[in-house]
Amino acid sequence: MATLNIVNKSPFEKRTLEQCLSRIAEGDSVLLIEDASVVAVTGTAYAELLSGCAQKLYVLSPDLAARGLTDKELLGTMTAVDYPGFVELVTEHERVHSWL
Amino acid sequence: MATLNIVNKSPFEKRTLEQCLSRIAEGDSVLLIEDASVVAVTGTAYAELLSGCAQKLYVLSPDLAARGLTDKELLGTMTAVDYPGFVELVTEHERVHSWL
Amino acid sequence: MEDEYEGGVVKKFLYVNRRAPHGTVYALESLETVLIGAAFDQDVSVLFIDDGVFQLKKQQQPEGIEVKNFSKTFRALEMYDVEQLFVESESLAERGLSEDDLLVDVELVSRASVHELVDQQDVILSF
Amino acid sequence: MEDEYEGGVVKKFLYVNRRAPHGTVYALESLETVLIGAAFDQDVSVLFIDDGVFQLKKQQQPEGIEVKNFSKTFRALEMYDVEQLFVESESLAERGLSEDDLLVDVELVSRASVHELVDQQDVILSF
Amino acid sequence: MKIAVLVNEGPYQHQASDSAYHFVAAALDAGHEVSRVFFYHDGVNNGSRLTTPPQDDRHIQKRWSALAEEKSVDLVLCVAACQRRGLVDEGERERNGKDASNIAEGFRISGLGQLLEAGIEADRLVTFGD
Amino acid sequence: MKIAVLVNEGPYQHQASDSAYHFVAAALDAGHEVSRVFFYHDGVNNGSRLTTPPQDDRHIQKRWSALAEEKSVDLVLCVAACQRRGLVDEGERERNGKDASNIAEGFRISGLGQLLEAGIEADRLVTFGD
Repeated sequence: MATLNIVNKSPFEKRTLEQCLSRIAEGDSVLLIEDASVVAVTGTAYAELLSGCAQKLYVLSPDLAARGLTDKELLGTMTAVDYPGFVELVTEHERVHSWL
Repeated sequence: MATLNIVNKSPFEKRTLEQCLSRIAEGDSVLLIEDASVVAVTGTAYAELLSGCAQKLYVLSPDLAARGLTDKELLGTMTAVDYPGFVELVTEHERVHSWL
Repeated sequence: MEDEYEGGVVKKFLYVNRRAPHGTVYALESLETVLIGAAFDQDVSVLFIDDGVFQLKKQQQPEGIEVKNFSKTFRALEMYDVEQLFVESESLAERGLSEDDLLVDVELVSRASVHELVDQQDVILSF
Repeated sequence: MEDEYEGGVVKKFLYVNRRAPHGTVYALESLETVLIGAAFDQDVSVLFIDDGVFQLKKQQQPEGIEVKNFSKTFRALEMYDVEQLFVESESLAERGLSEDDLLVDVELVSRASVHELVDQQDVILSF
Repeated sequence: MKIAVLVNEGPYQHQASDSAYHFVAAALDAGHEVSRVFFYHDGVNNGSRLTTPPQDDRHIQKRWSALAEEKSVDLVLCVAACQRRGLVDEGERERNGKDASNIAEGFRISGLGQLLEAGIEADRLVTFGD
Repeated sequence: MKIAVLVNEGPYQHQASDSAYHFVAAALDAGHEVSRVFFYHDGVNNGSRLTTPPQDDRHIQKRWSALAEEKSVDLVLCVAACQRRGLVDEGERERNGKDASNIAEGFRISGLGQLLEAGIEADRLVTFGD
């Protein structure tokens, strides 16, 4: 019954990421796309929050690369996916919840 | 040399209000418009932050009324203005900084 | 009637409203979609969290900004068989609001239980 | 040349960049306005705070999302006599970035001193 | 699998429309059926044939129209959103007494029912917005 | 006092365009000069004459056009933003080989220089956006 939650805004700008994380199930997944990708890496003020998540965390790597960040700096709890991987996540989960 | 700072997003949604308050001068003013007006009243999670501000705080009353809130519930530190009052604030300050 | 659906499939739809009314068009459009969706005979729930709870606030007076007071339409939802309106308690409390401030009867849910509602859904529409 | 200005007035313009590049068009448009504004011989400063600091991040590779890598243009700003680029230290630190991560030489400012920069300006353009 | 997509923002201002396009292209490449892309709110602005982006930039409308032509993706613009924003096909032009139309090849204007139908008939609905 | 206004969002989606209008109207009522309203980014979508909002809703484009006619406010749409979003006047139509135009009465299309000029010449610049 797991949900794929998509967050597209930087948590430095909007509260969406925290608002999402405070409400989703443990077995859910979260995919960071667009400006949300900036917190997929180590060293940010959100590293601790994201390292302690029960959920599976993914980041869209073309969005990460566009912002000058690389897969090598990823948080240990974060998995990078490309667009085909994004499509797979959608099909593998029961439903998609875009947190806009 | 005072600046009129305008914030238009709810701090429950975006971090703009805090980002603005953390950087402006003591003699500055802050005008809450549009969705930012929802924190001009008592009882919200932002009441304490806004009650402790050194700056002069204003809220655009037609935006407040549109959201079912009234001038009567205003924080003690908050002054309601209408559109003519908004125009006066613009002319009375040296410059306007819209925090978008 | 283009806006009817004869396929016989009934899915569970959840509308998620997270924004204050009037600052953006989403609150108005969400209500519009719920009303049009009523003709499709689906199983519809509407969830108000975060600033979305302001959409149900009593005494909205948007005349001063020259926009329609569509909040009254929430009272009509019952006639359209949309009776499952959920509001998150924590979202109300953070905004200094209580159930008495709301235009319609709602079912209160806790933040920790929101995912139980979501887990039952087939389709989630975010506004 | 429509984009020149002969009025003789020189004002202090501050461009405030607060958003990450690529998620919205603002970073690109800010740079465009700075470049066009150069012909107007005004006193221009550019401030990067909050997610705006990502606009100056080295090694941006937006090819995967099929948008232009306009970040290289920041290196050209010097030729246009726009040399006053200010970056807030706290914004960098919160994002795990340091001056070495940036494409161009900048002047670091503290959060507490941002208002001193703003206080000197005539016009503030927000992106 | 049958996937439907909802696009809530116009071209160039937000990445939403780009993300939606790349997602749809990848889904088609993976052999899935993209049954419908529904453009809602400012999303309807994706369907104007009057755009002329810089030559070195992507042409967002043409990219969508090519998907309609080459992959038969159904591109639907919400009629009420179109009326508020000035997206007009020949039928809307006549109905509303306008002197021009601006909708691009491959897009059609229809009601919100098309979004609900897409939600009912597809296995997944994926939303892109601001 | 001479006031210039910058509008960064289109009609109906965000309140920005409404707020800008009410501010401009109040400034004019108070006897100030509103030297220019510059529409940038999605803001250029305010200038389409093809909109048909619901009859019980405000007509945002017509409200702006009336300000231009009755109060001689200079309404300028950013040309580069127009090209990306499909806002076209007769000159742009010919230059870019388009088959229709859609710009409304009272608006004109020009360069970003008009924004900078407005910033230089006005006593205050007030920005409305998302």
